[in-house]
Amino acid sequence: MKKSLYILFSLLLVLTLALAGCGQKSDNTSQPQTDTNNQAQSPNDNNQEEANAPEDTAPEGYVRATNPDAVPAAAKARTDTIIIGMHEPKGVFTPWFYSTAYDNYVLSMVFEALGRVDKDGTTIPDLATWEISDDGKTYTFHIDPNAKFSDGTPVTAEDVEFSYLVYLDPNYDGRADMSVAQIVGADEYTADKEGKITKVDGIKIIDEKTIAVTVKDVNALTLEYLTIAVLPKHYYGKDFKKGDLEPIKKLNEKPLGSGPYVLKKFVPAQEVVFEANPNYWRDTSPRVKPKVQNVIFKATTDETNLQLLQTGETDFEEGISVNRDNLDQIDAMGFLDRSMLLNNGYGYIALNHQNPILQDVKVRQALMYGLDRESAVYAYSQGLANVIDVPMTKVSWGYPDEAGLINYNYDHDKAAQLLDEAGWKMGDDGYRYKDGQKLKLYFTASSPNPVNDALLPIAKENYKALGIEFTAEQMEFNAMIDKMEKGEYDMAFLAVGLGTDPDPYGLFHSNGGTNKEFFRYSDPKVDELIDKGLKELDRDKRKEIYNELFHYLNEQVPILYMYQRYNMNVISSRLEGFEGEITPFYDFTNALPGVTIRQF
Amino acid sequence: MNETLLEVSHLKTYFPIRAGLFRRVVGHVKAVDDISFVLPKGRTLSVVGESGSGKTTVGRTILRLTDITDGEVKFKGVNIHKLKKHELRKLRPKMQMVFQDPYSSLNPRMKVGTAIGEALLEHGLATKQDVREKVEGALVKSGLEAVHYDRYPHEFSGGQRQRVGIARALVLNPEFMILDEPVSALDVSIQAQILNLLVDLREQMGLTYLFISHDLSVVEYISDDVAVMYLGTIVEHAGRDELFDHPLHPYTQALLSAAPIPDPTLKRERIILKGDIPSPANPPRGCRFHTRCPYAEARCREEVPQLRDMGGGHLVACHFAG
Amino acid sequence: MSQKALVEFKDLHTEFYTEAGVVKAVSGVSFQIRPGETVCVVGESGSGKSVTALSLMRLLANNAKIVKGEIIFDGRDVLKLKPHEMRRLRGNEIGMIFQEPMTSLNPVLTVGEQIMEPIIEHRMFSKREARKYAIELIEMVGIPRAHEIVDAYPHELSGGMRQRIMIAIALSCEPKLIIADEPTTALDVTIQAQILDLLRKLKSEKNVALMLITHDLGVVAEMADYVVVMYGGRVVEEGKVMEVFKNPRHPYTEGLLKAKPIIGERKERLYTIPGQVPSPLNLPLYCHFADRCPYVMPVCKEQYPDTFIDADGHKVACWLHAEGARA
Amino acid sequence: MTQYIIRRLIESIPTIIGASIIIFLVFTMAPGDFISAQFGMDSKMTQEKKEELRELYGLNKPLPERYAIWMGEIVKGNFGESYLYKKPVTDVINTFVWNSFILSATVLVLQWMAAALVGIVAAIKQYTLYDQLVTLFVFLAMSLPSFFLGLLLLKLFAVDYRIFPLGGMSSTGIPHEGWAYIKDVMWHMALPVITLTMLSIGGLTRYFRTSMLEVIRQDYVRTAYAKGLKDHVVIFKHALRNALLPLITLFALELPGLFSGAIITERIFNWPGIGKVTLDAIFQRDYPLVMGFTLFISVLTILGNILADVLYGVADPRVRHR
Amino acid sequence: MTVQPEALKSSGQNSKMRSKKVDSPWRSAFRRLLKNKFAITAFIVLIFMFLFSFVGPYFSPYKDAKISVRDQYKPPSAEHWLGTDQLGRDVVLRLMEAGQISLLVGLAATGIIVLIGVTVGLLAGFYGGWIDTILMRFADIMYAIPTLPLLITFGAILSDLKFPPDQRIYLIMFVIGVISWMGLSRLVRSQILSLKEQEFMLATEALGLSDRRKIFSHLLPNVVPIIIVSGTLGVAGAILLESSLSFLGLGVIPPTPSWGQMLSSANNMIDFAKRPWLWIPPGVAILITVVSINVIGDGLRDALDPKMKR
Repeated sequence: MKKSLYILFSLLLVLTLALAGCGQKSDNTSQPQTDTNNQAQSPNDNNQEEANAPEDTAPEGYVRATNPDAVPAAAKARTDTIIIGMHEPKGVFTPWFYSTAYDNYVLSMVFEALGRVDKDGTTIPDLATWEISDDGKTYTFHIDPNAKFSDGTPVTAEDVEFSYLVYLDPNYDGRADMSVAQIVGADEYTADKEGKITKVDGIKIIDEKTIAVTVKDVNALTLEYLTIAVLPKHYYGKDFKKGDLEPIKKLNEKPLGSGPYVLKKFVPAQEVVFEANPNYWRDTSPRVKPKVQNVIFKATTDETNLQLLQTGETDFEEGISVNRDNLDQIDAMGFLDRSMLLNNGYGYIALNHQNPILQDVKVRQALMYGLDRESAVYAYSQGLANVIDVPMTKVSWGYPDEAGLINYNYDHDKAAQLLDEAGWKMGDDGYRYKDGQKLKLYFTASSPNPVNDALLPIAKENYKALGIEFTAEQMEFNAMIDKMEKGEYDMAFLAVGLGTDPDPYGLFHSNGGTNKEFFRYSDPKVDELIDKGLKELDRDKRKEIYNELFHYLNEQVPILYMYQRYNMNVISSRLEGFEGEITPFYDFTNALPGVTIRQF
Repeated sequence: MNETLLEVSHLKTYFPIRAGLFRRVVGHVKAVDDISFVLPKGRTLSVVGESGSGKTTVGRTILRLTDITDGEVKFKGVNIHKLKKHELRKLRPKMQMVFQDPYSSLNPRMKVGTAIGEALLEHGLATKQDVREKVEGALVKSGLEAVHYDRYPHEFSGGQRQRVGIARALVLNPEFMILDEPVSALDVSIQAQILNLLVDLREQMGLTYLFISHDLSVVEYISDDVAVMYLGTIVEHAGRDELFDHPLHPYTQALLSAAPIPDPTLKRERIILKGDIPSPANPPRGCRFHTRCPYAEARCREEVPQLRDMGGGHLVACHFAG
Repeated sequence: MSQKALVEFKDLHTEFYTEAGVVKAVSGVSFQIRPGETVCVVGESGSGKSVTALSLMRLLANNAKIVKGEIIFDGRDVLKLKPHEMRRLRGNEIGMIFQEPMTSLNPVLTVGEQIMEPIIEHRMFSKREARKYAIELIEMVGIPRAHEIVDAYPHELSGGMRQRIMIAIALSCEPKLIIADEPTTALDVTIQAQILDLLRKLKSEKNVALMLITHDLGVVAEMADYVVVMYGGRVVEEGKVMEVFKNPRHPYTEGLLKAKPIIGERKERLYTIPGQVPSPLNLPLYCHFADRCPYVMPVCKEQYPDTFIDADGHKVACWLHAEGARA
Repeated sequence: MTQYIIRRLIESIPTIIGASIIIFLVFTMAPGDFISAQFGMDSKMTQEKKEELRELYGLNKPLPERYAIWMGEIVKGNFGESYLYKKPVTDVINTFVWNSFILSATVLVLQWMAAALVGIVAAIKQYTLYDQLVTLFVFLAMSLPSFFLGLLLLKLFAVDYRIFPLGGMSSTGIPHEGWAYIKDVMWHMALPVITLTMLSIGGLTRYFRTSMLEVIRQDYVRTAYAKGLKDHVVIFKHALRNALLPLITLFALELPGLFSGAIITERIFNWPGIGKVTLDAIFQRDYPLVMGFTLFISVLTILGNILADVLYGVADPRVRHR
Repeated sequence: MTVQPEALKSSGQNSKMRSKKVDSPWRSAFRRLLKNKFAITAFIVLIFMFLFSFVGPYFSPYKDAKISVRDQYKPPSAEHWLGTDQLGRDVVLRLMEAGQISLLVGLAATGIIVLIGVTVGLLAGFYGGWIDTILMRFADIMYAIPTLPLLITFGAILSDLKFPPDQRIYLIMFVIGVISWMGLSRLVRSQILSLKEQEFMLATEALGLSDRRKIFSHLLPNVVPIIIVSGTLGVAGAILLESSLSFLGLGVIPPTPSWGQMLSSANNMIDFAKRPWLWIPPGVAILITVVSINVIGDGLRDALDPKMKR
């Protein structure tokens, strides 16, 4: 018996040591390249200090590898194949029905649209050129005469019409909402479930290569709405009957488009294999015939995506989290380029404006000042995200002039003073009261979420110090959304991804989707400015309107602005041609055809 | 004759056999199939038989520990199986039972004192204050000691446990006790002690016993009357001396002859029965014993023999008896 | 006794190591079994009779140990045999029948398989020969329809038939000795009579020695040539069956015979041996029966009695039989 | 036997209906729905569009009606279309379930082999040092959370030593055919299999040990020794066969586990199994998929129960189902 | 092939009976347990874990949940024996506080499992008939539905009930309990069924005892051993389950820590490689706690079920 006792303890001890040992050893093994690369050593050695020193400037943009020759052998051996790691696509590879960003990457490989978004976020011609009538209501598209699908058939106006009709189908259950484009006759078409109406009045085929679309009202976003992807009717719509989309869904995993690649094989949750489209119809920059024959999208996870690059199993990882640890690792490996760009979106704390407490702008400002957002953001990103004071991304042309913006740096006293002004006086129990009512706020947080993990402890501490009874509850995302829909919350952390256009209708207009459903914030001035911005087609004039809007929102804080973070693509240095070709609006798939593999 | 304490008439206890798609009852194990007897106060009736004869089921059905299928059991004129649950519970102390297995008949996690006393409290026959006294009295009466009150069953030997079982029944001051093979699990030297104790208690307390056993030598010692059971029916029922001296049923004769007698000088010509006891689920037609009976004839295969009085209350169910 | 003993127990001591302490289950047992003889070992629970038999088979539990003594079987000291030699003995030269026919047969194997096993193992029969022989054996032990029964599972048979199968297994390799450990205790009287009858018949046919362990004096009287009475892990009396029954010399044997009700005697009151069967834990150093003995003398509580032999070879371990102990 | 199976199947219908109701309630009553989960934070999507989608998916109908529609279709064999994958639920399940199956099946085999071995030896050498070491190892193996054990193994064997791949099911970009493909998959399976086996081995080993210890004490094992059989014959033919009987239930109950996927392990090792898919479906409120799959597993569990009893009847001649 | 001298079953003997001490089955089980050095060691380890978690924080120089982001990820030092975490909190203190939660979750969840499982098993086994059918069918149904979906949705449903967020931890315990009682109820039921076959239960009927007495004085004490054993093992299971829930983001809410939550927040390769102080301590804490509990459970099984012993 005694012996076994001894063994129990020694085993535990050995185990503990073994675990500890592994931890230490891996410091070396995980950076096997360090000794071949002098430069890479420094970040590794100093990372402790660096990590703790707040960064003034983030190492933005495209950073080249320091030791391009260190590409792992496994990658070197793949001479005509690029492997791109990302989260798994679901296999819904038709533009009508896809729902994840990863499915969308697949779509951008295979399909082309009437127009596309340029590097700066503007919509430019792709399959077609267009002209807008003087009243701003009729858009006439001229399809490129050479355009053809990967099976060799030409792209026609009929294909375009068909592509619209699926969106407008009464049984269409995809995510896109074509009704916002306000095409003439579209609502009637959609409302008719019996299939009597087979044409949309506002969509007119003029000739084989020309199609005109008429909308009811002038809107700055109409072009964006109308420049949809074009799908071959002879493939998807062979027996198309209005109301029956099942045959189309059956082709979800077998897309056919006019894009530079064709999908060769899809293994769910594992990989999507592409081949260069042999019939690709053009070869002028930036749309060129693919230079590398094979591209594979491989499903990877956040836990191991960097390691996969390291072993050479992937050449490119979409969406590596931006934090100091990852940057250090990437730099240490030496053979990786990274493209780190500001995210086109931001994180914020939603406020429920149905709660009278939060209707007071002073309280809202106090909540801004009284929260150490810098620390929370720092803890979450290791200093690699920017605290923001306006609800707009810096990458957009709509970003306001920074002069005159209020800077809500953490200031406990100011927050306290604002609360005092708002009538919330400190009670004896350490909490503030107004008219006998306690200052209580309830935070719903989705989980798992690394921001909440960092934010909640800090908010709890900060707000307690301000005399706010702050309670937080973490729950599944859906439960949080549900509570927010029901208005059973005061604060909630959320993040938003923005489109190419700076219009913030959904978030701040009193009729905006998110606002109406969750914040219930209503300010006539905001509504007016947003409406005005949408009616204006001239960008410079719109910029002015938005400048005013965002300055106003900066002061009003209808939601608590948190941070704007970075996105990062990490690229093996054996791939050339990505530099300068990726922007927040312009993802890697745009550049892919032009990319070449550096051979060893 | 004394007053009748227990009257069993046409008692049947069947256990259904279910089979088929809907678990329909496709047959019955006829554990007890139409038996009747009368037990006068103060006498001891033994029910003797081999395994599968239904003797244990008889005991349990009389106490309504098993549901009756047909017939009636009257205890002091009251039909036990017609009583409501609470009425039955009130009657229970009057009819007690001692079980066969001294190991499983006591709750291993209960002090024997508690086990003996709990029914007293439950029936309001003792108060919390005097329960201990009464239990200790019962312990002493059963040949144990008062200090055993706080012991657990595992500290006792088999014989002592059986004494605890007797004390548990005794303490309620019953009039009638069913003793289900009370000594068959005990060593010979202990068996005698328990049998003597039972005889003594019967005399002291004027008890009436229904004694269930397979051991004829024990039965002969303790009984006034004996009923021999075979496959759910009584084949012979008589006073003890009459039965042992003049067994009329071939089965009784075989039983008596098969019992080993500890006398090596005695060289008997034994009747050795052929084959096994048939299953009570599917008893033979006609006389149930005909499959093993050395004297069986065609008639036995067809006709069920009824219990007949051969004189002096000696009942036997055999076509050829007498 | 001219014949040489087939089995000889010499001062056997077997102990069990339990939580409660060391149990001296058997301490100093010596007796003999001659070829073809039936020896009944009789005693109550805890007397060590089964442990004696299992010591011979070396089938004791892991916590048991034979601490002293010899068991000579057919000229070999069983306790010194190597495991594989011991295996040759079991089933082959010594057959064994247990008390519970319900549990002693493997429920998932047909009885045929179970009979065939030792035949194949020890007598090198082919499967087919073994099966043929198994059917013969089943017939031999008096089970009809042997061809069907050979493929039956134990649960399909009655208790008596199972015990017959156990006998068939024990006899299958024509052993020199059969140990039957309470073979009829679990059976009904009428079946018991059948089995005893069968055992007697087979024994005389095959001329095999039988070590019959029982607590039932009736069975002893019917079967035994020679009786060994055990109490508290020791032999207290042994002798020829007639001697022991006619003239029991140990107070315990005497008490046992008197305490058992006998059919036809109709005693008014049974004789009782007071007290309990002793626990094999903490047995006293003096006579184990002294605490219950009606004739107890001071010496009985001082020293364990020697064994005294009378002229007929009737042995007893009791101070009453020491020279001049009783007037 | 056939009748027995049919009866059991019929009897299981109420259970399945009950399960379907609970499954339906559990998932539909969970806060949120597919539309909120998918588009709740899509600031571009209008409330009208969301309501339209709810209408199309039938999510705004009253619960009883939704249940009736769902069950009605299932009875017709139509499990509906997954919202996430936009294809029939059965297709989605079929796509992923086999990946999970090969993982779980391998684990099952390994786990049973190891547990049998460990259990047998522990039973033979009860309370020896070996037994205790095995016990300790088993406890250690089962005492870490699955995600932690998985990550630890991943770090040690895939990141540090690079013996095994970093997850996934096959190597990307190197098309393997035939045997090479199988080898590639096996190589990828190693770590998840080790993780799952370590986690599950504990319970089974203990069961095996207990069962063997129980059996090894039985009279028939002693009989087998008394017949002079070799030790391994006694252990494997006589003891093990009987020890396995109570484990049959365990085995049959593990069958649904073959198809249900190991959610956490699959996630960590990026294994394209059904577990990951279900987790996603739960979080995304893909009702047809998650309810259909859960019902599928429930039915499998119930079938597993029936299978357990049937297998028991096959393996144990004492149990005969009629 | 155990052969016992028969009389061992009844160790009672006159001389022994006169000794004064009451040898209840509990006491003898306890004696057997004391002899199991393995289990005793585990017990001491477990006590240590309790003390560490519940008393330890009083000796810590750091205040509860003190955040200092700029001190994040400090390696172990004299100041912080096990370093600091992402928010600069002392890992030792976190470990203690997490221990409170994890141990509490284990105990409370087990309490609920035992409560439901025993009640259902007892009622079903004792009354039989349609009560049994309904209860056991319900258990079958619950058993048939996979655990994790149930947990996730139960958690979500219950979080809708305006539960005070600080007490959500109890919700987790409750949910773990509510979905894991079926095994125990089956166990209890089968035990009750076999107890009902024992003659002493027949005796309770013959003595005319009430159902209440039959259940509480006779049946319950006899199922307590299995309840204790499976309860003990349940504690270990619940601790592990909670940590898995934390991994899926369904466990306790930060800043409340649990060992599982600490582990899962260090679930990336970088923390694994560079900051072992974040995951080794909670990992080892879970490991030795769960192993200890399992060893104790195993020891209890042996002690309470003498059949398993020699």
